[in-house]
Amino acid sequence: MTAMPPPVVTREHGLHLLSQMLRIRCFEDRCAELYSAGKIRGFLHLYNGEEAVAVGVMQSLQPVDAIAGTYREHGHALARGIGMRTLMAELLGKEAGCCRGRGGSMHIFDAATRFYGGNAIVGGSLPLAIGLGLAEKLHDRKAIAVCFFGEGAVAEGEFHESMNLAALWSLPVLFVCENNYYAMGTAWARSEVQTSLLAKVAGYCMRGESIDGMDVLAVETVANQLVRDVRAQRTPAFLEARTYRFRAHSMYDPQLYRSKDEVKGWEERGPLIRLTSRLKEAGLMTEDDFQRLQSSANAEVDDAVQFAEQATIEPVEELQRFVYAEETL
Amino acid sequence: MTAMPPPVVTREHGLHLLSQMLRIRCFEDRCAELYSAGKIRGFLHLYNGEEAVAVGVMQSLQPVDAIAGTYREHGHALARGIGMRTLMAELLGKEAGCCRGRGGSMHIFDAATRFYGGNAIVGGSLPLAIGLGLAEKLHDRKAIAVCFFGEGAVAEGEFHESMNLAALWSLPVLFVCENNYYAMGTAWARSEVQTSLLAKVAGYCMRGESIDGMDVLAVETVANQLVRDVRAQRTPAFLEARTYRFRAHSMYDPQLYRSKDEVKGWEERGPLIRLTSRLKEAGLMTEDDFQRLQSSANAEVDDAVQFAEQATIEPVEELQRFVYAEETL
Amino acid sequence: MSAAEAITRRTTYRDAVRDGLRQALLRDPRVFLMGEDIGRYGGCFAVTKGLLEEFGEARIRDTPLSESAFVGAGIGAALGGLRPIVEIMTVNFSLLALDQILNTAATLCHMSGGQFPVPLVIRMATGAGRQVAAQHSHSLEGWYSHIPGLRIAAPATIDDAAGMLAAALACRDPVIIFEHMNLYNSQGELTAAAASADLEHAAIRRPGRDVSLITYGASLFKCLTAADQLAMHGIEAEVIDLRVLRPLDAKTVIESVQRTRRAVIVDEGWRSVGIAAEISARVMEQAFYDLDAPVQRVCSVEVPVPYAKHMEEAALPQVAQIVAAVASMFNHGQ
Amino acid sequence: MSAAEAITRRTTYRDAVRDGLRQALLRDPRVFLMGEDIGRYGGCFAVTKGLLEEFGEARIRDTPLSESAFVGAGIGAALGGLRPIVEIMTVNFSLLALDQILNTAATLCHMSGGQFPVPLVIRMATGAGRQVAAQHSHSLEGWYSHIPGLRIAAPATIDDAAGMLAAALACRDPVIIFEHMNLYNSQGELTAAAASADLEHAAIRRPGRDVSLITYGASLFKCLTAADQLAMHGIEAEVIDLRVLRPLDAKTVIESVQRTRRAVIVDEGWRSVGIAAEISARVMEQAFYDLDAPVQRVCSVEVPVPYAKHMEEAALPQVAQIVAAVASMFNHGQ
Ligand SMILES: Cc1ncc(C[n+]2csc(CCOP(=O)(O)OP(=O)(O)O)c2C)c(N)n1
Ligand SMILES: Cc1ncc(C[n+]2csc(CCOP(=O)(O)OP(=O)(O)O)c2C)c(N)n1
Ligand SMILES: [Mg+2]
Ligand SMILES: [Mg+2]
Repeated sequence: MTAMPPPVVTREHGLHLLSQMLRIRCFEDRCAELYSAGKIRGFLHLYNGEEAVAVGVMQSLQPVDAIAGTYREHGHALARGIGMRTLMAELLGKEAGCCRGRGGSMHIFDAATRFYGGNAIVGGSLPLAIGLGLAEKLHDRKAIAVCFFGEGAVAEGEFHESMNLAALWSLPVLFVCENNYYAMGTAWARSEVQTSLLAKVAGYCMRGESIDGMDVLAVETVANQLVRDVRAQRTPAFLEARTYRFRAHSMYDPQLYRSKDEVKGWEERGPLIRLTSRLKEAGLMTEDDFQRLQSSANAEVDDAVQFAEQATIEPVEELQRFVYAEETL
Repeated sequence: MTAMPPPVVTREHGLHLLSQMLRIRCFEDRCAELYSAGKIRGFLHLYNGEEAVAVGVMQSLQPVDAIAGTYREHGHALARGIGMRTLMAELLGKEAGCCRGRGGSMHIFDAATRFYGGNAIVGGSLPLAIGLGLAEKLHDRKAIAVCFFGEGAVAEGEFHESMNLAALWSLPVLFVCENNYYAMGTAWARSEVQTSLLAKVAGYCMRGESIDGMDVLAVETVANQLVRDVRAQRTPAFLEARTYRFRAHSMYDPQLYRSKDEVKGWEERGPLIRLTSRLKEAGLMTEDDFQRLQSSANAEVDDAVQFAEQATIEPVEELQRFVYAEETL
Repeated sequence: MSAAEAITRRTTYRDAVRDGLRQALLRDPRVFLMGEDIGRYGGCFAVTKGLLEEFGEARIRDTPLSESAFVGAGIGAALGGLRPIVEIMTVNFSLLALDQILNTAATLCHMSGGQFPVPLVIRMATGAGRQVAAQHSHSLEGWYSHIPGLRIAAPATIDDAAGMLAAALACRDPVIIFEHMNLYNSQGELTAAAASADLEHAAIRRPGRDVSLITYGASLFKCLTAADQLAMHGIEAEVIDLRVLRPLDAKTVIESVQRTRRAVIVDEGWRSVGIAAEISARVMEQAFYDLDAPVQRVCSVEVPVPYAKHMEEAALPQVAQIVAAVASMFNHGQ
Repeated sequence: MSAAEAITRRTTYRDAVRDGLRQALLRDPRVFLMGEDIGRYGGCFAVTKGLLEEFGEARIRDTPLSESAFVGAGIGAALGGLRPIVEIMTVNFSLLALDQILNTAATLCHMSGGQFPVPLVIRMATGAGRQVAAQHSHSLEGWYSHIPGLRIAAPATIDDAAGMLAAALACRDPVIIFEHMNLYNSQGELTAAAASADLEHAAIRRPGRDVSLITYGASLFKCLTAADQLAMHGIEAEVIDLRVLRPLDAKTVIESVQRTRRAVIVDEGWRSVGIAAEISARVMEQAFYDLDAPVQRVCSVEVPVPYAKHMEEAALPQVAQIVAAVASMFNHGQ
């Protein structure tokens, strides 16, 4: 999409990025199988095609930073460092899952990595991120909050309210809009009259950038600048990552709203293909390297599935635990 | 504020505009007295200082047009042609009131003039106006919907959602933002980081104008263009009228948030003073004319108060009437 | 085929709802549909599939994700003389529009002194049981029925799925129709009775003399199953489908309880301050002296509904609990 | 002067609430306030007056009109280690934030498997009686108490006005404190008991043997007046102030009813599917065999509250109705 000179990348870092994306792709594909097999249930929203966004942005984040996302958050969870075993156990509804099997695919939470979900209400995590940013500001800490959301959330009132609050109060929040051009079956241009996100962002006097979200190196570079500035200047920023979801919205979606050709066009520019050929062309990676990453991702997923399958379920007697917190402050 | 050549106005029309504004001013002042006397109760939000907006905009509207407003709507109701008697009776909680005394100051409704309130939830009438505009569009009628709201509503999610819907669907809706620079005690610049309303409006690709809302002729002229275009082109438009409320937010407000000088400065540029001196300077009105308009407004208010005082209250047995509509369709 | 002409035929709940929508669109040019993904996508539950093709974009309006604005626009459109049918994809998202529903739709007619009735129909899918976890499993229809000015319908049967919409459109009040997600695939007979579905009466779906099982929506079928099991133990349960949660047909309920002298209310909503509490209170007030045992409630456990299947099942009312509740009444009463 | 050290002194409910807020701000640097017009304006009901001057803009945060975002921000701030006290000016505007309250605040701890408690306090003014009409007169605290995961407090007395906030801040759950608008000017003694105000127990405000009047919030004073009138007729009413609507202290209620054998519930909320229904249902379930007469409810008429004074009065529960309800029980029972 935007033509920019290939950022410099070392072999090591290039392979790292690719392996992260491969892990996600491999995990998501396995989830689809497990869904067909009836082992994963409920709603399942896969991240295939969008891996470069989560992986690219996470590179600049520190353990102290706080993250909020949507129901399409497996990729973010993995890129953030939540263990694949606990993630898969969650999807299989097991007690070893990060939420004891209570959340499932749409509600991944992890206190250790400051991963605040996992929100099944479109736009619902934006105000949360404002509050997380506010906490950093009032505590006078140096962490930032990052909020991932789909372009569908932009039409919601909460987007508007949250953008204004973040800017008005100068909060260290990075808004990452994953514009995959569809909200379920509703094309972006059929939901917004102003389709330039940056024009919208101007309505809040907030710094914004729009990037090719299929190019992990581009995402990483721009996100890195924005994260640095948000952290240093304690002001919010906005990042639009133009991307595409390769699979159905969720597992129930016949995809009547887009053509096979359109999907195919985007697949050909997919983030894995893009980085793979770039690394190969630059002589930084061989086919063997690639195969090794691929099998290692597969092995990790195999292990996670095995772990999850063998894990036990939460005793039903615990149903009423945690409606209220167990200790007081 | 903005310097524009004085629009041409005839004596007749000039006096008409002035008399409309005087009626409102006089009505509002009397309301304040009646409130102190305990005859009007509940919340009372007066329109003093903002008369030019309602009066200026209403000039271009037709009886078929639909209007929605806020709790600060006496001026709009009067300018729209709702009888002063029924209005005053409403404020006194009498059955002869336009809502049988059930609505009071914040809930003026009148089917005959298509006046849809009267809404005490900030931002609450914006979606309503969208629907009224949609009805005109789907019915293929030539009417438009006009929505008055304070600048405080701009921060609400409903503003954002409604602006987008109106623009996306090309609805014949005129948004009139009465920017009186305060939402209760919150100054405009303390509630929005982007204080240019037109910059916000650009986020919805909507045509917008900002005018000196203390100059009724300017309001009338610009509103007239916008109304004409909305009506002809069936697309929405946005009008910011910069104005000021001379009185407290409601009757409970000690006004700690603004200085007496600030208020005084605005009063000196008030819509009545402005038009009066303009008409006099242009030789279109004498002091006698002015006194006549003033007394006629007073007399109308006297009559309305007398009517309202003498009117009877709704029988308490009717309390449960109209929870549901009385006839079916 | 209109509901009125219907010869009894087998269909699904989903198709019955769609049929109701089609008939409404055909019958009245003022009717239009508005909601998220009802057009191109074909509806989140495929209920509106094909309607865009048949009726066009003006009348089958896909909306952006703006629940408050498009519900409010429905109110405005109703005031402007149209007959909007607004779909909120599921009840879980309706909280975003609750201000418009409570403060405007439910209130306008009364506070305008009768000038502005709001003939608006809102449809939403409701309910749990599909492992979609805490934020997607609400059953708030009983909770909504707290609000004066609204009419709350909960069609459980195929006839009601097809027919209640016409009743909703025939009145000038805001009506919310809650369709339980788990019913869309259910099959049954669509009969001529669909044409006379009203918004007034509860229905006795199974007569019985020993205990009244009072319920609505998808729980109806759990109650019918429980009634079958109870019958094997010689207990004849009367099963009442409330159909409409507001205004409540207390008469049918009370008369049944007066006959059976015992009642169990079954509701997928959370127990406290739900519709089951209301019915228990009504029985208390109107049939206290007729009771042989205290009225019981079988409701959802008061927790956010968890994802894991065994936990979700434990959170929701099940047939065994209904049977146990009834059985305990007979033990106690004896 | 902290509630703990308080020597009994006369004050208003408004000042008692402010005192509670001040103490919290002084005690814990993580506490901050956020809401519309709480700072410069001094609070819509003058509750927060002076706090901006004392604690500064960082901790007394005026917000734009964005209920959903600033309530959600409160949740996020709580997760981030702060102890936010969010003011929603009145319950009437809280519907705009209900998605955040129900789908996030109330749900997060459970659905995250206990990882993310939400120690958030939300305060809102509630109630009718000031002729502010349909959209500004809601009493939804009973309705809110349907939601698992929330704690719902309704301080009626000066001690509770001052003391419940500390209890709310001492727990890690989302607590909503409903302050009835008509109480702000009420006067009374602030005593050392404020320091031990909890979020667990109902309180017997007047002991009596003949009937239990169960209520909360501003209606407490109507019940106390009714009890005085009943006493003149030889009926000794026990008056129970629920104080906390969720979780409900059913034990205190049930034990009282078991003693008095009669109960009337008084609630300014709409009657159907309200907290009064819940209490009636609990009594049905737990004290049915102890009752001499069916439990009654005195609630608001199910209409949007009208502006005109006589109509508003007719819509709300009044002392005469409470007295009449009690009297009717004795007539019937005899
Ligand atoms: C408030 C709300 N309304 C509707 C839905 C149903 N829904 C789930 S995902 C979705 C589309 C969201 O699209 P987008 O924000 O672009 O994210 P994407 O799925 O493309 O990642 C919709 C409408 C919801 N979850 N929440
Ligand atoms: C949703 C909502 N939040 C808060 C309030 C309380 N409130 C009433 S008027 C007002 C200020 C509104 O200011 P603005 O929109 O600028 O209108 P103005 O009063 O200046 O005409 C506030 C905060 C309300 N009525 N509705
Ligand atoms: Mg999308
Ligand atoms: Mg203003």
